[in-house]
Amino acid sequence: MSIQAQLRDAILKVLPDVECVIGWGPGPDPLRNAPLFMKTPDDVERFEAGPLSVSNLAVFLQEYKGNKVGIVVKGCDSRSVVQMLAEKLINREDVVIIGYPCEGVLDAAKIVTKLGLPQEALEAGMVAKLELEGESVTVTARGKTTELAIKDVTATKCSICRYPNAVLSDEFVGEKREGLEDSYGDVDKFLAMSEEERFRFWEKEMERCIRCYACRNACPLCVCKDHCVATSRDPHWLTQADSPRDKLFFQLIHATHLAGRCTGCGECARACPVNIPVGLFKRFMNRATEKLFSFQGGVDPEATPPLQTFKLEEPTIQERNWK
Amino acid sequence: MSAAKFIAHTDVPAWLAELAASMRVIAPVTEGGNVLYREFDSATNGVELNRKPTESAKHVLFPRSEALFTFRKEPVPFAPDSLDPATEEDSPAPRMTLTQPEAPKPTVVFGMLCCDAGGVTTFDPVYGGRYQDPYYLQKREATVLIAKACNEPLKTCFCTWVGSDPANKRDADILATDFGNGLYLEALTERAERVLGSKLLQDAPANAEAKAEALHAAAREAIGEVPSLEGIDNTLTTLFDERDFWWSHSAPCLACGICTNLCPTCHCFTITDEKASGAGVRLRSWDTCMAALYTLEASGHNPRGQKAARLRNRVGHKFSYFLKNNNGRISCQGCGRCIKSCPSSVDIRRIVLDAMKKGCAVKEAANG
Amino acid sequence: MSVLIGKERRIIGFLCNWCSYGGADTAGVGRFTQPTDLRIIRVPCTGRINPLFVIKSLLGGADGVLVSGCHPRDCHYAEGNFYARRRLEMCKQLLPAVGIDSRRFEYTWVSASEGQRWQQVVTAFTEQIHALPPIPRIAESPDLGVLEQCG
Amino acid sequence: MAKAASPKNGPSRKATAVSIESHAADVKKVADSAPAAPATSPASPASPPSGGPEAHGAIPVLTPGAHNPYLPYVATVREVIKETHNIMTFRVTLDDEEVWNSFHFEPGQVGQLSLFGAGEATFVINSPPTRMDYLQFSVMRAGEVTAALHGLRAGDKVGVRAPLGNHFPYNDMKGKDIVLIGGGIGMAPIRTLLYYLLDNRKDYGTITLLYGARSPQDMAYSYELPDWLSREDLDCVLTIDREAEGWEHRVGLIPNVLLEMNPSPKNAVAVCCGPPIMIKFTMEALAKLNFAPEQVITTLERRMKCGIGICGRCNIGEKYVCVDGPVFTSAELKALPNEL
Repeated sequence: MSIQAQLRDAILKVLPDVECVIGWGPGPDPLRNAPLFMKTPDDVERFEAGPLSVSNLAVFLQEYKGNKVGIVVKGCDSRSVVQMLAEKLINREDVVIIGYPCEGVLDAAKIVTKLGLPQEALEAGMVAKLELEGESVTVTARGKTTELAIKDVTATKCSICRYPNAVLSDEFVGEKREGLEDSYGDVDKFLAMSEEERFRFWEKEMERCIRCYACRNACPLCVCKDHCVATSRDPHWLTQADSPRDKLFFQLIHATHLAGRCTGCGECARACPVNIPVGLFKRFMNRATEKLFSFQGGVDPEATPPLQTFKLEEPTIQERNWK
Repeated sequence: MSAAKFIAHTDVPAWLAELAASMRVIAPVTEGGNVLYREFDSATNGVELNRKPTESAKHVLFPRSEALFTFRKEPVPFAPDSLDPATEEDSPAPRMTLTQPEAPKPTVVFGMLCCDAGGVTTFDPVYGGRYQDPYYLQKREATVLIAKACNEPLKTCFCTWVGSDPANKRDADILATDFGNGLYLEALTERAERVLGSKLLQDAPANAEAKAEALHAAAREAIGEVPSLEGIDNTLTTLFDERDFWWSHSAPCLACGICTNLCPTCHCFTITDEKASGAGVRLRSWDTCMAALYTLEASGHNPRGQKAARLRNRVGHKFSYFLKNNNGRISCQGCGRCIKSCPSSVDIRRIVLDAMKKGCAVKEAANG
Repeated sequence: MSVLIGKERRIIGFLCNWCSYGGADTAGVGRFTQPTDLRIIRVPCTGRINPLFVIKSLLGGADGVLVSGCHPRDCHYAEGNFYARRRLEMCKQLLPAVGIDSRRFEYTWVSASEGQRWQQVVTAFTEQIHALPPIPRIAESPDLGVLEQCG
Repeated sequence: MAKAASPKNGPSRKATAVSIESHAADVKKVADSAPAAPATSPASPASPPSGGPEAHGAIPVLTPGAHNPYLPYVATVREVIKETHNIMTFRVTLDDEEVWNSFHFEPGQVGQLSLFGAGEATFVINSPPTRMDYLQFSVMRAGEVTAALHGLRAGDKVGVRAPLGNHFPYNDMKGKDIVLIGGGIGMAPIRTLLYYLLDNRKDYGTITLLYGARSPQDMAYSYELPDWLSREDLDCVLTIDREAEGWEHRVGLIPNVLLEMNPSPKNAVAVCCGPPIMIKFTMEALAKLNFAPEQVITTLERRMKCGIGICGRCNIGEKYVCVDGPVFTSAELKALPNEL
């Protein structure tokens, strides 16, 4: 039985006990799934899980606080759920977690590049058909059909995924997969640029930020949302001017607020409509969190986030010596 | 109105460079994997006409932020006599000087999508209606819009549903049609003449009109079947209190502002002050009805505190309220950006079609 | 006004009320010579310092930011500086991601009696900032030009 | 100050040549055919105000083409009155004498009061147009702007964008018995109307005022109460929510006191302003007293920014509270989507 069929069975089993089960269903174009909120067995018929199930559904859990819901999670999504549990943002008894081994999700932009058609002539929306079979994906665009290996077009986060299986689940279907290594190569690569280059890189990138705050709203661990300092006047951290400075500052606010909490699901960057690599700030923070506090967000629901605690002596923190 | 013109693709950069000598030239350019409407740079000549810009061109007429005016408190001139408390009352009060921004530069937007030009004409009655908004109207008057007929609609495009067209002649000043070797330029308004004087422009070939029409028809065809949205305004009013309808459609919504920010017709803004010591600026900047803060009152009351209420208002504005205030014109231009860029795949077409279906059911139930 | 106009750098110091502000005072009373680049902001505790104070200062044009509080285990509020140590270190780790030299931000501990140490810290930090070029300025909207004129 | 709207920067007449396909064009034609109002009197409406239902909300009070509607008049605070622990009243005059001398508004119209640097917020002008010594705004401390406004002192400069919105239909109310009901800060718009009616006393029947607040200390305009209570031509009833020492008037929530007062709906109009919850229950009480929805008038409050129907946030369905309101009859509200 396919993973998808097994998941459907698991969902049907959970359905009577919950307000709804959050999973994925067909999206508006063949390249992606859309979140699906299942209340009836008919809804479950539309459920899909696989390389198109990109979005992290944990972002919706807080809206249901106090009502029991089911959620289908990939490994990375499960870490968001775990971190939310660790921070008591949701109650364990309110959520039924259905996990499966994730083989990676597709990155639409990579597919577009791989298709061999001239880049400028292609929009994601032009893909007419997409079929998944085994390790390959067959894409039809502009009357041309191309077969690609899934591993070549998965999201970058999938190629460094340590936790492809749900780290916490009430129901788990399928065979667990091996995790991969993450050596923060992207961070090192970025640091290879000079300081000035890095600074000007962000200045240029932020110029096109439209301040839609999708990076914030797609983040399962951004808890203020409706009361965010980004638009509040009291406190007044930011002006509403179309300034790279204000826009960069917001990204740094987001990154600092996620310090020691971020689980690296990458939704902030995926949500960005103008492709600003905002996930990079959090990658810096996550590496520092691992280095300083040997902590990874969203792995242990009992763990205290490192910035909510301290040690009397901090052997890993190298303080400046003024002598 | 001047006769139709033709310009070879190879001459376009030179033409834009010519225009740039006396005007601000905005054109779609590639930046960081996106196509964005930006100031044309004759050094790079990078105009991108084959892809659809990620964002609309509304920022040309309605910048993401703009200064409404600056204010400055003029210091009271020092008068030794006034140090006496008895005479302090009589000393001149500090003055507050307000300064408005400079008049906008003449501008041309080259190669904008017809749906983006349509966005501009939905702004017009809002910004030039009961009250005249000088900031918008001055830019509008100073700007020539050159739209390019769409030759390859995306899967998310639905302009024909909402009374527009991939090659509509209602909205822009000039309509350009891509003949493969160059652009066929039809002047649609008098404003067009401001940019059609160049020697690089040739007279249009003899069969051009028919050829353009065939291309337009093919694009129209590519969008496919056009469902009827007859009576959508009243249908949405009928569905206003259908909680489940709005709840289920808004469930995947992240309440971010991608849809409103990319939309060519969303025109809402906020006004905030920034100040340093004795001077400052009153800014107007884009705002989004998808944010809870947008309607939050100082008392803490929020008429649209739930994201379902906010989505209902956005869809309601585009497909109902705007129609009632503007002779039945749907404000949505069917550009599909809100669908294409939505991280949660919320599809406004599905909401509207469901509303049509559900509205019929509700009416039938009421009649039967 | 300093005699070093033109040469002076803008350095912001966030000092806790109970130790380092006193330490700076002690240094002043003791007439220890100090560079004048530092502008001091007094805060109740280093635990009150939001890392965004540091980032906003640097993005706003400060060439350096110095945070100083009570020595660990000496916090007036028992544990404020323990939390601060972790937060501020994380903040320091983030700066390279933005392309800001992490030497532009330091945090340390100076007690109210350590006038001498305060002098050392300020002098060393000011020298460190002077060894770096002025902080790069990020583009701002022209709409805010009027604020810039006011300084 | 209004002269700052120089021909160069102000909206040129040309701007109106923009092709617009909307009913708004009709409004514009009226404005175009009217003699261009001088830039210094932007407050003169394009057509004389009638106060009748047809003009209800349809008057472009800032003449299109004559003035930048975002540019406030610079005004000076003349007097500051501390009304209650969280309400302050500001009396201001516009600095430009020419503008001030020709300034006109209607009872119930609002203004955007701004402190430069803190921002703008909407308040009703609660002095009556019949007494133009100053414009009076009463501000309850609630958010960032109101907190800043509470720091104002006499002599300080503020910005005023006014008049905005529609007004009480005082012409339609002529010859009728009037029941005014104000709760808390909602007394501000009632005060404007009260003074307007008193200043045109012969045009109206009996006038009853019911003014309620949480406690005697929460009652704004306390210094005016003795006059209101002693007037022959006004029946003034005061109430507080709970018993308080030394209180000689009614005790009880406004809707209950109103039911006890039992005003006759015959040839009467009720005007009710206050917090949303008070309006809700007072409307119900008025319905019980057989007031028809057309006889009940209220004012709505919404978060507003532009005040001129453009920025979008104050809509209820296709109506904008800032230009189609803030004054609505109960009947009009019933026709709007349920999004209060």
